[in-house]
Amino acid sequence: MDIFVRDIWVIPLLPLIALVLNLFLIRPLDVAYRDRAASHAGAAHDSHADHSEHSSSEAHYTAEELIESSYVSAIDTVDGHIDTPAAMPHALQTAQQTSGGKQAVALMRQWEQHPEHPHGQPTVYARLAGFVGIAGMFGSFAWAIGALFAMFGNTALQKGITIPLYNWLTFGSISYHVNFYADSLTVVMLVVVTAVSLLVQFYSQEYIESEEPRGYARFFAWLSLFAISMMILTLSANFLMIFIGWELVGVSSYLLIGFLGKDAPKIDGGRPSPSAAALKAFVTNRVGDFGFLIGIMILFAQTGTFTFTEIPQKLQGTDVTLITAAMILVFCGAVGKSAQFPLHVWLPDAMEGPTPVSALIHAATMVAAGVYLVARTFLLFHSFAGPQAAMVVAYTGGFTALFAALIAMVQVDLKRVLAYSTISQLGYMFVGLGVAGTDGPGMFHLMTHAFFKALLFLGSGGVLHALSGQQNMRKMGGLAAKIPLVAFPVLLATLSISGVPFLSGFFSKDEIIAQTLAHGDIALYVITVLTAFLTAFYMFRAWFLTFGGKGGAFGGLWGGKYRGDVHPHAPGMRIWLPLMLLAIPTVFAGYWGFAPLGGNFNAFITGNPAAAPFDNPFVDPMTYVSITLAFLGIGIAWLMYGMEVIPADALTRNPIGKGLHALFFNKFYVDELYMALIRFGIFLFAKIAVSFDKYVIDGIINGIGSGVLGIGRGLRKAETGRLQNYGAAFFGGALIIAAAFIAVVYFGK
Amino acid sequence: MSWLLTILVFLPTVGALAVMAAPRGLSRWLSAVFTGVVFLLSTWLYIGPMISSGGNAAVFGNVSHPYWVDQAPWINVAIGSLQLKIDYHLGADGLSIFMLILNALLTFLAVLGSGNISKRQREYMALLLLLETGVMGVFCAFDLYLFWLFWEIELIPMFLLIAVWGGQRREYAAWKFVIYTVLGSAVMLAGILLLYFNLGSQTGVYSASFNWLATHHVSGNLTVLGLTMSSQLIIFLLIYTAFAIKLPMFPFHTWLPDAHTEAPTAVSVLLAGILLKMGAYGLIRICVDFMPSGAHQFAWPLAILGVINMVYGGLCSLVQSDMKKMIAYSSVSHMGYVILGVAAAVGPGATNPAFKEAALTGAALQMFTHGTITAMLFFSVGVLYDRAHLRDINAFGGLQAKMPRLTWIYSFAVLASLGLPGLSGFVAEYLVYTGSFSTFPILVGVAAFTVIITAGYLLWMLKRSFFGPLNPKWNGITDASILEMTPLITLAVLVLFVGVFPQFMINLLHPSLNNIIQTISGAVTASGR
Amino acid sequence: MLLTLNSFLILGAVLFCIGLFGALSKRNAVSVLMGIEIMLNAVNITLVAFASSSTGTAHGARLTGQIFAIFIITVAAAEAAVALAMIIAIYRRRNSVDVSEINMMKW
Amino acid sequence: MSPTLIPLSSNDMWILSPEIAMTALALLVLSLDFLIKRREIIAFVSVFGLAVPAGLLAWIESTPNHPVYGFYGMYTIDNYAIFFDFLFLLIGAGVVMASYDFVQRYMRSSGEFYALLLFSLLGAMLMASSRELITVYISLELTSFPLYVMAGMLRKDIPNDNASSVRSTEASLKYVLLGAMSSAVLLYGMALLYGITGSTDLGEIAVALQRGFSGGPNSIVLLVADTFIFAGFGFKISAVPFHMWAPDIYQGAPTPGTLFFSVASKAAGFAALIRVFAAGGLLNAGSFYLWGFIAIAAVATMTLGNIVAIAQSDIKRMMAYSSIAQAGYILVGFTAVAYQPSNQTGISGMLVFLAVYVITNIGAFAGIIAFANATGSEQLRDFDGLFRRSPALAFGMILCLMSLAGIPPLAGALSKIYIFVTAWQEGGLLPWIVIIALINSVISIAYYIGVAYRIFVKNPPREDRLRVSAAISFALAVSVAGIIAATIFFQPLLNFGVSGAQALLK
Repeated sequence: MDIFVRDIWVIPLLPLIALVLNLFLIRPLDVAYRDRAASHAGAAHDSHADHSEHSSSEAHYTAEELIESSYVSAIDTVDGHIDTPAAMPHALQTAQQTSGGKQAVALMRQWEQHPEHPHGQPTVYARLAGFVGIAGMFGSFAWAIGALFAMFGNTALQKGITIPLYNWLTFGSISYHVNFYADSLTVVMLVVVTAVSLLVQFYSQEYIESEEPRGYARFFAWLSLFAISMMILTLSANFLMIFIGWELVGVSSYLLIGFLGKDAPKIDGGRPSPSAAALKAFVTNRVGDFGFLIGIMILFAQTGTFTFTEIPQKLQGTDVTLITAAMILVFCGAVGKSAQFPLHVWLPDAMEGPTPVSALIHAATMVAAGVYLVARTFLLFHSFAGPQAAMVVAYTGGFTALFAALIAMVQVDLKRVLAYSTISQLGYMFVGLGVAGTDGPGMFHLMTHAFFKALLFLGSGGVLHALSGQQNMRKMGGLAAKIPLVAFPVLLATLSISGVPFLSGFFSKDEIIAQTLAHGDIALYVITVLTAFLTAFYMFRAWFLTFGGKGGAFGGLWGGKYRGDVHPHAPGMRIWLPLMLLAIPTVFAGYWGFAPLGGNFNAFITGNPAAAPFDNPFVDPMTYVSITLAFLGIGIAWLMYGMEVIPADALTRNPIGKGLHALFFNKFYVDELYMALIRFGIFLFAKIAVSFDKYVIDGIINGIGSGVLGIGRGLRKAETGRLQNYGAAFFGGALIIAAAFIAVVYFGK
Repeated sequence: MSWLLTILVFLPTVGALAVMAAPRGLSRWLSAVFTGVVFLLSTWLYIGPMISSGGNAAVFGNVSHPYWVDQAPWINVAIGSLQLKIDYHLGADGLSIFMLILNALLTFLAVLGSGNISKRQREYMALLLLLETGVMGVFCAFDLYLFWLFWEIELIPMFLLIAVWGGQRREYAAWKFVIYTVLGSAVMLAGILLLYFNLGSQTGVYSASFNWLATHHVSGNLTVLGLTMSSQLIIFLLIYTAFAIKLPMFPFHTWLPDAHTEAPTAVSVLLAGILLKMGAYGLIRICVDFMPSGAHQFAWPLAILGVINMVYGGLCSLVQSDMKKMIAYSSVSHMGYVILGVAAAVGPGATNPAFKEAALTGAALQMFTHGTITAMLFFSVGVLYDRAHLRDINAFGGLQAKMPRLTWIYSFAVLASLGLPGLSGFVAEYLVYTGSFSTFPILVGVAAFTVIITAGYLLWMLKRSFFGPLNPKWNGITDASILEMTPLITLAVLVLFVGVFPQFMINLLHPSLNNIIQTISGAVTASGR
Repeated sequence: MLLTLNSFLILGAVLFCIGLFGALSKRNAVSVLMGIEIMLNAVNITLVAFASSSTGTAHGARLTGQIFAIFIITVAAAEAAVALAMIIAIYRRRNSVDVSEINMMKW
Repeated sequence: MSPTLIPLSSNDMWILSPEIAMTALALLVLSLDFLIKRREIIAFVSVFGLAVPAGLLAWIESTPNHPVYGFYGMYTIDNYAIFFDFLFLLIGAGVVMASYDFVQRYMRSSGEFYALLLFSLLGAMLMASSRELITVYISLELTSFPLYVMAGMLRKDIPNDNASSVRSTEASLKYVLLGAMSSAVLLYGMALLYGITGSTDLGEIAVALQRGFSGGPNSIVLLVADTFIFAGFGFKISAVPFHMWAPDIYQGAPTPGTLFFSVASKAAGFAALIRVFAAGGLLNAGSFYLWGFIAIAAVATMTLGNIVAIAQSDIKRMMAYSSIAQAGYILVGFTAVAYQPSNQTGISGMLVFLAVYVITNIGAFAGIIAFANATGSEQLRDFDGLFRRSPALAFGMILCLMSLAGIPPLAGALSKIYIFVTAWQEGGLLPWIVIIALINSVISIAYYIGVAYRIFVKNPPREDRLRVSAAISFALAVSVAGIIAATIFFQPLLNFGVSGAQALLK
């Protein structure tokens, strides 16, 4: 069994193979095949279509591109408006010929949002790409499971082994190694990553098929790339590797967020384009990386090594303040990647990516990387740095948890609610890492959260799929009856995240709340409990708005009035099956940390069999406080949105409520603040710099140039053309020189 | 004499003459053949020693004992109090080989990538070849006077290339380039003379040969305008001025955006890929190695200027609307890494010389990295420009739909440029950061801000031009052709390879750079600072 | 008053200055030429004065200045010939020998 | 010692033989002009006739222990003189070749022009060899008179420019009058020098000055003499402020004449200047402050030349300022000589620089003449796009201009480095002068490359091919080959210059 750990490099290798195959073999084939098909279709189009002789070939080409493949049998145009798909190409042509680009674009947009937009089908090669990606992922998942089982009961392995790969660089006594490191923490993380990745890839087959069939193969390639990056990050043995993984993850995320290269329909005018969201995500992450990098450099400069296992030995005797500063800077990276306040702004926008991506990256895995980083360097935070470092972690997490929960309460976009909920839950994890004596509670919540949040996102993806991309919860309602196979697992996950007992979320969240008390930090306790209440409320608000509503079964819990205008269509097996599979850990994963049943997650994750298991939550009276609050939250949501006995605007009618609502709804205006900072800070500086170049430096250079030329033009006039002037200059010059010569010789001394 | 270096330097000149003599239709092929042959020969610089030594990287030697040497007496005069000796002394150690191969490769690719040049193609190709001669000479001259002579050869070809084949403001850009460059080389000559005669009078041996200069350093003070400074510092500053202009270092950088923007694609590639490296190479090879204690004294200002370069260039890039100008300013920013790395290598502190070597290696690698990656960026923009005749970032939009190949490779270049791990840019930047930090913690902290700005402007540009909805104006735009993709893919493979296996490059550089580090630490210890 | 060397030298210098003034102020090219001739003759006076007062012991030292002067006279004659030829040439082309008008080429 | 007539020995004739041959050649050409109508024969004789004095020179030079002095020390044929003599012969050949077509087209009798040229060269050769003030003066005038005439020899207007012959006459008149004025000043200086030293022999003057005399080295008369002599030669070499004639006369004279002025007159002026000042010991005058004035003159000369050259629109006028600037660079070398009179270094720098300057300038002017022959224009703007009308001509011209600008690795750059090195190594304030000179080189780039820019970059006014005759192509090719050869084989040239310098200061 040890082989699963010793050769753990297999895990990233398999997706790597899939990536290379997809990128360099299958995708080119796919493209070539499509091109051929397109030209075929173009020919067919030519013969069928009855367009006039004089239509330019370019316009024809454009129209053809826009409909992806031939879909034309008849022409039925109503000027500038499209009623049937068949009318589209001709309408476009007309628009192109008559009024140029603008109208064509408008039509194109309109066309893309048309319910009968022909998405086409991925080619056989594209499907192959999907299979290859999934196969690779499945291999990795199986290997990770193998590694997990190899670790069970093997304390030596749990403590970790280094798997050297190769030497990247060496200078004298310092080395930059490319090494893997596997311990229980790694393996848990890997299992989460591979499991969620596998299911998401499986799910994506159907999802992407309808969203962007042309990018099918590319999408799977990027998913594999992401998986590899995440595995490198997880398996890294040193700060160099983790930074490499860190950045690669950022890039994969960038590529995947921006994957849908078109604008989605606006909701309340507030949604950015995917490419803008991708940009924002990457740059915000870079802000965190900036701190992370400096933190790494401080540690490296102090110890001369990047290796996690060596740093503690070499840090002995180093100034604690310096280490504290370094660790806080390292935590900056985590703040960026895990979307904690103040760098949380990218995550809600990242929801513009395809929903499977949101589930995989922006809920379950990548955003957990920050948590993983702190867990990985837990020893440094708690044993080497001053207490301030852990405090910063805990309070950042706590504040963010509450902050995001407040925003989540009032959002109307389904995915945004989930995004803020993710931010909030990540805050919990940091609280756990900040206050607990081990990285157990934080990692435990990471694991459980990964499953139920992935489930929630995939569920929301199912909804979006059913509603052709509609994300506004006001246009939903009662969907549980229409898509029960999606609704049921989502309900389980919603219960889990709300902290309903016996579900995984309950165990992990409650452990963290308990740790804040154990740590004696009342403020954090209040924050976390309050957040638990809010979580239950907003999650069920979302549930009722989406799946339930007045008139549904069980008092509006299941089904109800549908407010949308798109006819929901039931998703296929490839969508609901992963949901069902994810429901399993959503329910049961929590028992790994449930001591009465023998679960001792803490011992496993720390590699220390003697480590005390998490306390049995049902013994601790304080637990019932949070359970009560959770049910209270659910209850209020039920009353407001399920049964609608309390009007939804009950609290926002008064000015204070209205103001708060606006504040929450606008995310505390953080985005606006940042935009202002960028515009009046960075861009102002940039413009000053450019002006400095243009006016000062170039001014000097050009000034010298024109000055010399000017002097030349002036001196030129001295040549008057009169020989007597020349003679005068000659004699005058000679006399002056003679006089000066005499003066210098006689008076110079 | 091994003749290989001589052939490498002058074969392009022969090529230029051949191109001028041959019929017009042949010029492109002929120049491709010549640059191709030069490139193949240049790889022997690496392969040859590797074979002969059985793979021992130490064989490349250092500045005092380079592996490749071509030497012949040229000028030697002793009259009155003057002793002047200028040898035709070419040499190549790891650092030189590195740059020579890069130059040969990029020139070759530039010739391949000049398919769009239809105006006066013959002259264009001849000038490219002439340019290659000059740059080759710079990278393997092992006599300071000879170095200076080669340094200026590049001037005229580059001037004409910009002035004839450039864009709208080519005249202004070309002249600015010339003024800056000539000013720099004049000051450098003053520095060289000062070094030569000072060292000569101190040691009694008048020689400008690199192996002499690397082992004997000027000492003592000089009084200039009533200001007494150490001789090394003065000489360093004089010679460095030329390199600072070439690098380019703030505040001598304003020629670059203009030159880059106006130059034709392949010339921009060479400007960024090679000509800027002449400055970096000179800084490492000459300024640091021959005036170690001068460099040491100037380390702080140098580091500050490097950081200014990084941040300032980045900020300027942020607000450019011209794609090439943005890349040009990004060059300014990226070359700041070189300056910072070198400053850290010569700077105070850092008890462990390994850090300094890491920083210096980072700086040297940044030369390669920036050369290849910026070349990719320029080639990509060139492809776009050839079709659209526009470079305004905002004028495009959604090109991804029409140009998937170009988008793919351009994104690759952009990601490499912003330091994506696994690509060579990361290696260099990471080495510079981690190596420099122990010397200049605060400055490096400020410099690290660049990682954010870089990501910002590059990705923002990508977003505006390539992603998002397609601007219908470009409905008819076609994707990059295979010929256009060739240089891009070649470079991409290289960037990826070095990113994953940097040790390959480091082996080549290590003997040279390690020797420099030892020189520095020796000098610093001797001066008691 | 005894005529010393200095007297002749001063005469030469004054004559030189007079010639110079003439050469620089007269507008007629022939007058300018005459001014120059006066300058040359001032040099001759100086040379001869030096020669006659020379105490030089070298071979023919006392004669040198006079020989020099004779050469100068000869050369000056040739010079005048050339200059006058040019003046005539310019007069033919422009009907004027006013030197202040001869400024086609300037700047 | 009683004055006894010592007969001239065969030695004297031997060392004078090149000049005698030169005289014969000039006379032959002059008489051929009467006898033969075929001009190519005259030109042919002029060029190949130069082989006789050259052969004699080479013979003398290769003879071991050949006599060095003759005519009672008045005349010498040391390595310094040989260096210049060869240079002058080279100039003769180059100018005749370059001027062949021009002379044939625009001048009434080509024999006259060549004869004058040869006489002028004869004067220049004598100038390099004379060690006595009277001889210097006579040879100076022998050099100058033909120049005055040559300046005015353009009798037919060149096409497209119907004022060219008037300008030529004007140039000639200006030249002769200003030349005469400068001679007067020079003579006055010489007279004063003779007065205080009692001799016109440079060797005896040096001895006298060294021995001391009334007033000592700081005597006002000596200072004035120094200044006036410098002014007189400064006119020849067009040093500021004695340069003002140059642009007008360069512009007005027929282009071959301009070429000849720019090289022969300048080289001869320097030959005499160095000889008089170095061999005559004048540099020791004025408590060695002389070097400072020379330095100022050098700086002023090159700066003014370069800056005003930028603003020119006529290429000959631009070349005039260019030649002024080049004289400034040579004066930097002379500053070094003045700074340390016992050091031959600076002189060697000047010689080498002059040689390269001569070769290069012949090439550049050959290009200008060729262009003028083909288009009838000498305006800078007409050079636009020359590269497309005649690539070879354009290439040659660009190469020569780049060499003049001192762009490496051409010989011009090497000689410039060398002359700067000779100044730099003297120390003191001289490095500053060199730095100013370097800045000047930068400024000079503007107009040299400016011409190259026009030639290569700009669009030609019309797309015809220019026809360039064989003779001038040959001159240009020889010049280009000379530049390249001087680059590669710089060392022999250097050795030649060094031996010349060493001969001057034993």
